[in-house]
Amino acid sequence: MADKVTLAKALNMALRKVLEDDPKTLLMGEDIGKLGGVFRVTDGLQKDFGEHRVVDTPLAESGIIGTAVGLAIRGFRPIAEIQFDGFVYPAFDQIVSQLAKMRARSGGRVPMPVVVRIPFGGGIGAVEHHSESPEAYFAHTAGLRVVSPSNPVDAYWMLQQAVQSNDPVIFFEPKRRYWDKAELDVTATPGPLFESRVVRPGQHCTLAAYGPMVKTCLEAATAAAEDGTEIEVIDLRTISPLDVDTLCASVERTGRLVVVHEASVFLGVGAEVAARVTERCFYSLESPVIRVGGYHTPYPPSRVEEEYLPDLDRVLDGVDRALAY
Amino acid sequence: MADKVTLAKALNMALRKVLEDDPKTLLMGEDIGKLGGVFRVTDGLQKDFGEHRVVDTPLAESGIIGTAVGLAIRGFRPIAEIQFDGFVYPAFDQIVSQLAKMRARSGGRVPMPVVVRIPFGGGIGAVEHHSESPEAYFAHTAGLRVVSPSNPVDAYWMLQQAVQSNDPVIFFEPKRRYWDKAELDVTATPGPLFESRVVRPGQHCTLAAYGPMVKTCLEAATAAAEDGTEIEVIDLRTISPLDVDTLCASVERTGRLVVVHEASVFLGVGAEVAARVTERCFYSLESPVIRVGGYHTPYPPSRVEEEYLPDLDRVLDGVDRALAY
Amino acid sequence: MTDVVSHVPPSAGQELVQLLTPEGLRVHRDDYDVDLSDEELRGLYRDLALARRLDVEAVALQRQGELGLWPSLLGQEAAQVGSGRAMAADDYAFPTYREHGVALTRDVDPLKLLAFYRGVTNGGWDPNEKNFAIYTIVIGNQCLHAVGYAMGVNFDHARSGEADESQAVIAYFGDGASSQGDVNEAFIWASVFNAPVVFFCQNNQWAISEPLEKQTKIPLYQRAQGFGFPGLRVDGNDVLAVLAVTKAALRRARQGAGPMLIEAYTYRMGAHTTSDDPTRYRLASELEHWKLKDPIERVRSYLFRNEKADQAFFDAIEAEAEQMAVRLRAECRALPDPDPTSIFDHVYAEQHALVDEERASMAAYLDSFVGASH
Amino acid sequence: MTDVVSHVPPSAGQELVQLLTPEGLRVHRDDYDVDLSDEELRGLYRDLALARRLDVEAVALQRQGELGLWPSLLGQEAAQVGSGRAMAADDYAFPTYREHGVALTRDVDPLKLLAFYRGVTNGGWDPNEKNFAIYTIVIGNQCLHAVGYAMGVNFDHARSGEADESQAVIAYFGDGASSQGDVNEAFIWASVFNAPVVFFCQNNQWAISEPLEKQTKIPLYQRAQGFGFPGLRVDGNDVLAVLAVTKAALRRARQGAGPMLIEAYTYRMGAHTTSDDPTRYRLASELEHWKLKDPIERVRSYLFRNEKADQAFFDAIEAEAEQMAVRLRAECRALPDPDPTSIFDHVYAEQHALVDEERASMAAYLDSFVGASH
Ligand SMILES: Cc1ncc(C[n+]2csc(CCOP(=O)(O)OP(=O)(O)O)c2C)c(N)n1
Ligand SMILES: Cc1ncc(C[n+]2csc(CCOP(=O)(O)OP(=O)(O)O)c2C)c(N)n1
Ligand SMILES: [Mg+2]
Ligand SMILES: [Mg+2]
Repeated sequence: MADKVTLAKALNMALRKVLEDDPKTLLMGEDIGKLGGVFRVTDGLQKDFGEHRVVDTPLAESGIIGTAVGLAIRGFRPIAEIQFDGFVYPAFDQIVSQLAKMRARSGGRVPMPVVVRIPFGGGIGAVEHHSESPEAYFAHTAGLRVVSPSNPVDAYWMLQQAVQSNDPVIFFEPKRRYWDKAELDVTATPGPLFESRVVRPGQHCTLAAYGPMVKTCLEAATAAAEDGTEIEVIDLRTISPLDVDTLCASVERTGRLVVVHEASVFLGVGAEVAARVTERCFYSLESPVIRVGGYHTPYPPSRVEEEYLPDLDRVLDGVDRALAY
Repeated sequence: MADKVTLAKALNMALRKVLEDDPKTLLMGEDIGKLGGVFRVTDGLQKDFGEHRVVDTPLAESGIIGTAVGLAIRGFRPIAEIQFDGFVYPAFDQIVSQLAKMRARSGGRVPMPVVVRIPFGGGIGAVEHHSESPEAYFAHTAGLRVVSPSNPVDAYWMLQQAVQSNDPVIFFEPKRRYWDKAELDVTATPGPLFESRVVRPGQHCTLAAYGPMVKTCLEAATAAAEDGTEIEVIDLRTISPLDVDTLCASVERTGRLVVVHEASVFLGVGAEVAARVTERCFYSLESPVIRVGGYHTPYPPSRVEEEYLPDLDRVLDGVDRALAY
Repeated sequence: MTDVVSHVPPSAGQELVQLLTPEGLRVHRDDYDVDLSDEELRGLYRDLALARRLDVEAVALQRQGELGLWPSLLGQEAAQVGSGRAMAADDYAFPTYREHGVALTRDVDPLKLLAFYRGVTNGGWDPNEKNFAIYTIVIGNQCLHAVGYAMGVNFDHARSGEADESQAVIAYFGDGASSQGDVNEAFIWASVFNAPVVFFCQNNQWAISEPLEKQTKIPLYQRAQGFGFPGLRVDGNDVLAVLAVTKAALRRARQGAGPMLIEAYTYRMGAHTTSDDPTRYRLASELEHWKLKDPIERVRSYLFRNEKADQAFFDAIEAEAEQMAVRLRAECRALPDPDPTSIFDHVYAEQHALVDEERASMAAYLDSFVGASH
Repeated sequence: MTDVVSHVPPSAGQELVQLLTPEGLRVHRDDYDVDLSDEELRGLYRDLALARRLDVEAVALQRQGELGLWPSLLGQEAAQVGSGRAMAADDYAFPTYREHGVALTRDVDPLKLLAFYRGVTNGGWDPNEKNFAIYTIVIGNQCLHAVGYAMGVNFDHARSGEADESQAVIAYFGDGASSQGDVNEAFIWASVFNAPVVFFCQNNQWAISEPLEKQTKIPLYQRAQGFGFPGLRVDGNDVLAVLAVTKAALRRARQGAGPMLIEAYTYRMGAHTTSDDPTRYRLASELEHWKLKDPIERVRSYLFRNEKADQAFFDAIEAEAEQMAVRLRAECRALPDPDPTSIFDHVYAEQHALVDEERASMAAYLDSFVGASH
């Protein structure tokens, strides 16, 4: 019988598993030891694996990624935690110039099996810099892979798969879904990491999202179904590379695509989805790809974040706009 | 009579002008003093304006932008130079978290009239990290404005306008065009900074580019004209905000759009152009927006950069693909 | 630039500068001291008490759901009030997110601090009115801003030819922050540009769950040695000592002698923020130890024992603090949520096509609901 | 972790460690010294001469258009050879972009260095074969890699329970780099994790056009004091002194005593790179002054005067260097440009849909020309 676990707990179980299975893995980050991370994702791991496998680091994100690169050169498989989305930027140089490029620069001789875990997105009433959605920066960067699970089961498997990948993976954890629960069967066999998944079939319009917005989209689809609109929901799961095949297969059936994320629409991941799907499925599209997302503003103060974030109504508004064509 | 000046010289003249006109302006960066910058854009300025107006800084990009923010809080209008595109990343945090957000965070009380000059792009046979096109990172960041001149005349006016703007402007200088010459009439009246410009009219297809690729596109249009294809070329000039009106007006005439840049296509500026124009001009487009750009790889070693960079042939190939619909 | 170099700390030293013991005994020193009237001393006590009362109220408001978060300053009142009161009116402070006590000394209405942590604004006050920058959450960023501002002071002098005493700047940061690249770059820039800036590190022994030894193997004030300017450790729970050393450091900076690092040795007596649970990572006994060094209690003892204040004074302060709390509670609860379209208002100083378009689209979307409910 | 703490530098000091004067006179010291056979001494001379000859050849190749760029090591041969030869076989070096002399000591074929600057590869050699990382252009990045690697050495020990002498790591960087956040973070991490890493700073007095005083007001080796580990200045033009202090620092690191900073005081006798024009920013007299301290000439004098080498030896080395140059010239010219589609080969370790698609599209596009020219 599968137990119900939260997304945070599923990640914790995945980390425990990789620490057990591969002595070359190690966790590093701020407050991940005794505290177990501010979201408790690493709860209990330092106690069980020691300070050399679960490493509380100085307060310096460039240091975290820079030393992870050095550890990877030595053959380790570091799993770095960035405490919040808004604090990854001090590490941007090491990520873009080194982590992403090292393998190519070295002619394939030095792989970078590093996972960078980043709790991301808003909706938890946090203070500024704690609700950002910086995934587009990383998706635009060649050499990185970018994924985001939307639910506890994916969280469990995708994190392990990310650790097993020999490429650097930026792993975006939907922080406002950390407490969502689902049954987790740890004996199951997961599908491939870099594939999107149709999580609800439908014929009138495709709705694509990742991470925290998948749940919102599923709720929107449920609501729309009451009005007779059958929405197909795709959980992208992988942001870079994009699984364009799954998207196009759906769009060829539905003729319409709405893509949703919390990040600003302008040059957000939805821009690439729209451009690429439109190029591939030009004659299948009965409406332009509609993008629903954050606005071109810094993430707003939390008392107004609900208006900033796409919610069920805004998603359905997007669907309506697509269907209006 | 207007003199012929290089793009680098036009920038130098613009900097001299703003230093003369406004005592609150100052230049800061690595090697911008006696050396005049590695591209000589600041040549002679320290000699004439002194070490307090043209400031050679320690070798630390986060320091450059962080102190520029502090200077702006005090009422200065700093013009920071980042020596090469690939060295802006250490400053990414200060740019994204502070420079871009300070005005909004302070409720409009603290404007950030800072210009960040960045020579960008490839084609000069440089060693790694010296040929990057990071503009999409900044264009995705709310609070910043992003522009790029393509020729000496625009360089002269746009830089002055950027300095006059009360918003932070990331000013991308097309380094491989630094030595291009044009007649510059310093008594002319420039158009608005945040408008794109049709630089060659045509009716069969629109070709949009900015910075270094404008020249390539103009050459492509000339070549295409010989075969009877009339290409309309738009110099975007402004990347954020995009001048969607100018783009759409053209696309409504031509029905086709090809967008060109050196940066990776995946989530490059072309993605936003494609998504937005398609949404706005869905019924006018006879083909999907075609994107021609860099590949999803780190910028390659210089001996193979010509194959990486869009050139006349690849641009025309893109036009052909658009016309094939 | 002036060549007057005043009072360089003699020690840069091994010891903790202290002027008031935990027991409230006054110690006199040759190098750093203060000479305050009784009224000034009582003023400091009032500052400390108000800071603590504000903090207690804010924690309560957070518990009641009125604030999203609150980082308590409990235990750090002396470090903040002492340094804040050391500033001249036109000195400029660059705080972290915990400098509520400094904010009070800069005459920032504490309601503005509550507004920030309530989530109705990301700023709240006018930095250039109070010479107190908005709070900085991203660890270390503000240290470079402080240096830039201080460089600007020098540049303005260079332009005007003035060389008189003028403005100085304080950069606040924590023990954890000392590990950030930005903070160390700030040290370099300050030194190279001889910027009139005082780096004021509140070493409260913890960076969330990480104790000091995760950031440094040697006392933090010694970091300054590596950058060529003096560093000094002060008893951060002693408001007089903090006031004395910060005044000296600011004066020194104003006179053109460049930056200095002050490590205020103190203790975070509460949780990191209201979201934190310190029982997971530190022993209660540590707190008990530090309670004996309480920054307010020692001032009270000193004032009382030396008959510089009587019970009526303390009662009056308590009443005033209570009044402030009552006002803040009411006003905080009444703070309206921002208008949704206000998020577009200050992104840019000048017209911006995309922002205009998005503002209009949000407005139309919100209007559609208003219509629907008719 | 072992608790053996060997040989901490006594001075961390004011003076420059020197074992061979510019005139070629041998100085003996109690704290740092070397005891080398004549053959070993001649070996060092050979290293120095080959490094310089390589450099001369590379500059010439750049002038002839065979290389895109070349950062000359002229003047820094002793700093590089001395530190490179101090390493044990399984020590690991993290270079900047100028460490050609170190590369030679790590047995990296200099052709690979030329290949990098010719622009046919962004790497060139196998870092883990030579224990010599690929060149790092982004100033300072490699210092954190070095520390991470060195932390890994400790972690491996912790796992295996071993505490014997083992690997140490060298991080190379320049005087300009000392201002980067990454370098200072590296100091912090190395200290906190007691990482077996030696920070080797070649202070060649210039960062492109900026003289040392734009980066620091105090001698760079003193930076270490702020981070709690020893720092020391060595005559960077004295290969024996560099060898001695680097060996000691590496030994110390291997024995578990943690990091150390070595400032090799030297001079960039050439331009920053072949793109640079130093006449714009520095006086020729400065170069003349440093010519008197040439790192190779003093070894030659010493060997010759003390009859440790005769003219035949020097002639043989010159011939060998010339041979190397001839080979390099020919092989460099013959280096083929990479196949265009090779740019896709190593971006990812595993299959990647977009890269596959783009590779195919480039191949088809290139093929269309092949077709066209038929
Ligand atoms: C760049 C960055 N990384 C991480 C965080 C998360 N964070 C907030 S406070 C804090 C600890 C700060 O410790 P310290 O500097 O000692 O200040 P204190 O909170 O003790 O006042 C951390 C890690 C942050 N705000 N910014
Ligand atoms: C992050 C970054 N900023 C700027 C540059 C451009 N740049 C290349 S070398 C150099 C000077 C480096 O000086 P130093 O560290 O003293 O090393 P040296 O070149 O003297 O060996 C600069 C500014 C760079 N490569 N990386
Ligand atoms: Mg602290
Ligand atoms: Mg140098």
